[in-house]
Amino acid sequence: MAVLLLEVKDLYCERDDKVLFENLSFQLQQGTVLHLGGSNGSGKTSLLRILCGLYHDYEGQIEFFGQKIDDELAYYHSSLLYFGHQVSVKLGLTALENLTWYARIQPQLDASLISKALTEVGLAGYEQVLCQNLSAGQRRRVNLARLYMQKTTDVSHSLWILDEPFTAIDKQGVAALEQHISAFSASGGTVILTTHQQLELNSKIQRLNLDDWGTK
Amino acid sequence: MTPKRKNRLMLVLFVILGGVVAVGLGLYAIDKGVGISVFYSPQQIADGEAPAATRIRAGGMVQQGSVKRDPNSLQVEFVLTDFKQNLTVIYKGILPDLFREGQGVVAQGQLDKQGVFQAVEVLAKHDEKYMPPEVADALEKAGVDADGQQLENNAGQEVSQ
Amino acid sequence: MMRVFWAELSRDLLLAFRHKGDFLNPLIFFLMVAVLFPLGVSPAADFLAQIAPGVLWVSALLATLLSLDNLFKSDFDDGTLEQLLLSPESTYMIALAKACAHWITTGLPLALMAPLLAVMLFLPAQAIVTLVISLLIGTATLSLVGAIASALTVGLKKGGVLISLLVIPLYIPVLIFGASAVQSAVDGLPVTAYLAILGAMFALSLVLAPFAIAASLRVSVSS
Amino acid sequence: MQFDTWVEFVDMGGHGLYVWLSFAIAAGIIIINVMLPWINQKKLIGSLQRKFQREGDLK
Amino acid sequence: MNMQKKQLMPKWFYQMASPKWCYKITGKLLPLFSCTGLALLLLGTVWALLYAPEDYQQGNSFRIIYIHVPSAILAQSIYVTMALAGAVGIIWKMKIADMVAYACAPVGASMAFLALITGAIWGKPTWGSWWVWDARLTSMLILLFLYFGVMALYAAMGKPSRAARATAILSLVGLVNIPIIKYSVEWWNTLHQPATFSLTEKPAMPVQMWLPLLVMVLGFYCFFATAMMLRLRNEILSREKRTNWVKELVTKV
Repeated sequence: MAVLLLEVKDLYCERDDKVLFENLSFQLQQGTVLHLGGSNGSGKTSLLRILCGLYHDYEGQIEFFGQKIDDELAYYHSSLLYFGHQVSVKLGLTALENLTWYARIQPQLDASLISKALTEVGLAGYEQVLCQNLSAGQRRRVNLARLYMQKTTDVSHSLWILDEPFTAIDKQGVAALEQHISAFSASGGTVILTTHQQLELNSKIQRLNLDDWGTK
Repeated sequence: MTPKRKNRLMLVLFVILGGVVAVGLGLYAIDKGVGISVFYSPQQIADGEAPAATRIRAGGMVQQGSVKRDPNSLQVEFVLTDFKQNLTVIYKGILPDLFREGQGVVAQGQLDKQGVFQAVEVLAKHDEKYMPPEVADALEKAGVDADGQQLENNAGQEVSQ
Repeated sequence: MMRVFWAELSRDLLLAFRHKGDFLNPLIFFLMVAVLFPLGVSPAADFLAQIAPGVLWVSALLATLLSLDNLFKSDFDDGTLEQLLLSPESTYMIALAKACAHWITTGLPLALMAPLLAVMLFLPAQAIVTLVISLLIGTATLSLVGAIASALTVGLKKGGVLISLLVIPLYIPVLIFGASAVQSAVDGLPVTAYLAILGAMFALSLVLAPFAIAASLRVSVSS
Repeated sequence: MQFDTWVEFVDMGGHGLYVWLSFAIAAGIIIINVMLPWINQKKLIGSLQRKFQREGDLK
Repeated sequence: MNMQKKQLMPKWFYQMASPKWCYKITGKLLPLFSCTGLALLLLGTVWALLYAPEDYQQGNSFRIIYIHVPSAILAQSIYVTMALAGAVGIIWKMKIADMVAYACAPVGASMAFLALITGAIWGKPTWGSWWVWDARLTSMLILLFLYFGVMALYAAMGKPSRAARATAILSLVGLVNIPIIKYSVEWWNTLHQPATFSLTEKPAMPVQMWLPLLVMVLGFYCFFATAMMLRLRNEILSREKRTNWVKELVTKV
């Protein structure tokens, strides 16, 4: 059952003359949640961006289903959803327009699920509101709605990379999101996330603390 | 064919198409002789091709024996020729060292009503040939220039005959 | 492949439509720079007619230059640029769509407004059609080439001045042929050769620039 | 030898200023281009030596 | 601490070996190029100033050609070198190629500047003007601007690996643009004579004139190699300062 999804070998990265991590290797099986820990500046965001193929200043290898991610980048990206620090929604567009655009540039998202997704993140009725008129938490929810638009056909190949997904989200929102992540991993999806909150998931959780891998 | 391969093929075709269009248009432009009229020859000026009352550039050879210097001022008058037509040029100022009779020059200025070219700048156009003076003298005596061609003054004489 | 192109193009156009300042500012700038010449140099009609081709082209070039800074900045700041690069779709098409949107919001209005300024600068009437055509083709090249510089500097704090430094040397051929075309039209000489060269430069930048834009965006996002 | 006297050589047939200026600027640029990295190398090695010494002391 | 850890990793060691090898090999080549360069430049200068005949039209101001032409040739070939090194750096992810491209830029810019300034000095007595908006002068000026752009971008980027990729893209775009610039300005305005040296044609000057020119061109190339390698070595040292071999090398001196 346990199929190897992502394998990281001998990763090395330094920033501003400081070694963030070296000799970092780990494997990630389908259906697991990797909780990435570490103090501020330990390189969590850098690692996530490296894993997305956005940041290239590293040495070592990252393989997705046994293939180097840079060799099959388009395939890898069609399985990946990344949730970064920034709001990643256009303030000049409505929630609906933002998500429609996302569905068109990221084909792993299903445009027919937009209204359902907006309801799930508690934004029902806000479809036609420009994002600049939404609160910071609501803007993040618009972005999080992408997680509810994942096409269900290929969940076992999907990887979510979430950088502090719970920031600016209220308690109920966090609980709902945790539940969604659990459901996703239960159906075979794989998640890598960072958070300073206590994770309450019913999934297989793997932990990695980056403080153990760099120079102090 | 997988969609990915198809996309890649489309992209390659698109790039090739763009390249072909660019080359085609470039060749067309060269065929049309773009940019040849960087200066007007006396012939073109005599034919009225050069616009009047705007600043233009006229280029040609300084005719042998045509340079008249005003003894009281810096004014110089000379005849610019392309061995078909002549153009009188008047210029006030210091001429470059390379300015001499039989030498190619480009003058910038305006045609006046009498058809005289009032130059504001005279530039000597020098060619890519360099040689020691003795060699040049020897060649001149033999009546050929560095390429072994007949010297211009001979050609000029032909025209004046 | 075309789907992502239209998605990106329509989004950028919608945003520009909602943020009218983004595309009105270069237009107003174009108008104002062109007005500076009669005021600063000489209002004499024959003199202005003489310099009009160059003045109009230089002003259009500067207006385009001014608008380049914003091309990728807002996408970079709000994180949608990295989401674009995470799209499995072709980055080439995305880059092309961005440059295309930039041209529609700056180059196209500039070219359409140029006849008005041409009249103000006493450009002979026979040159106006050539002016518009040369600006239409030329500004498209400017958008494509400028997008490269904009993509290279998008992650930098002081990108604005740097863009001009990077892009002006690359803009010179377009300026030379564009202004020469208009000048030829003024002098009553044939202009097709100049327009063909502008077209050749456009075709070349249309197919090659998106590669450079895409590569530059990857470099800029990887910080 | 093209010049008979020293003065003639310096004067260069009236073009002395131009010729000598060109050659002087060329010499200047060449020397700067070689000397600057050379000096930088000395500085760099010096600073690296100090750095390694500090690290060695720390050990 | 860090160092010892790295030694345990053979992969690191081999990747570092390339800059190390390069540092060693340039160390051996440097004296060769610098001595040859110096000798050629001195020989060429003496020859150019004392023995080369004057020109029948321009007299002695012609001697400026011995600086002007080599620097103009060099300015262009350094640009090509820089762009190609950048391309190699991008495609094969070679650190050394990135550093070569970085080391080229200032030398190339100073050569373009030298070609321009000697052109201006030469233009005064021959054309009668310090500066004319002539095709070749203008395209050389644009080349200088391209160099400035590359250097400014490098300075603004900060992190070397990122800066290397960004400047490589820019210099490649500039490389495509160079022929376009050249033809555009050539069609636009023309006063300068055609190229003095070309590979296919017999030079349009007698042997006693072009031989010293050839010596000067070779001397300038050697100078470029010297200056570039000096810069390259500095760059290697400062980027590899955390490796063992640099530590050994520096502490041994």
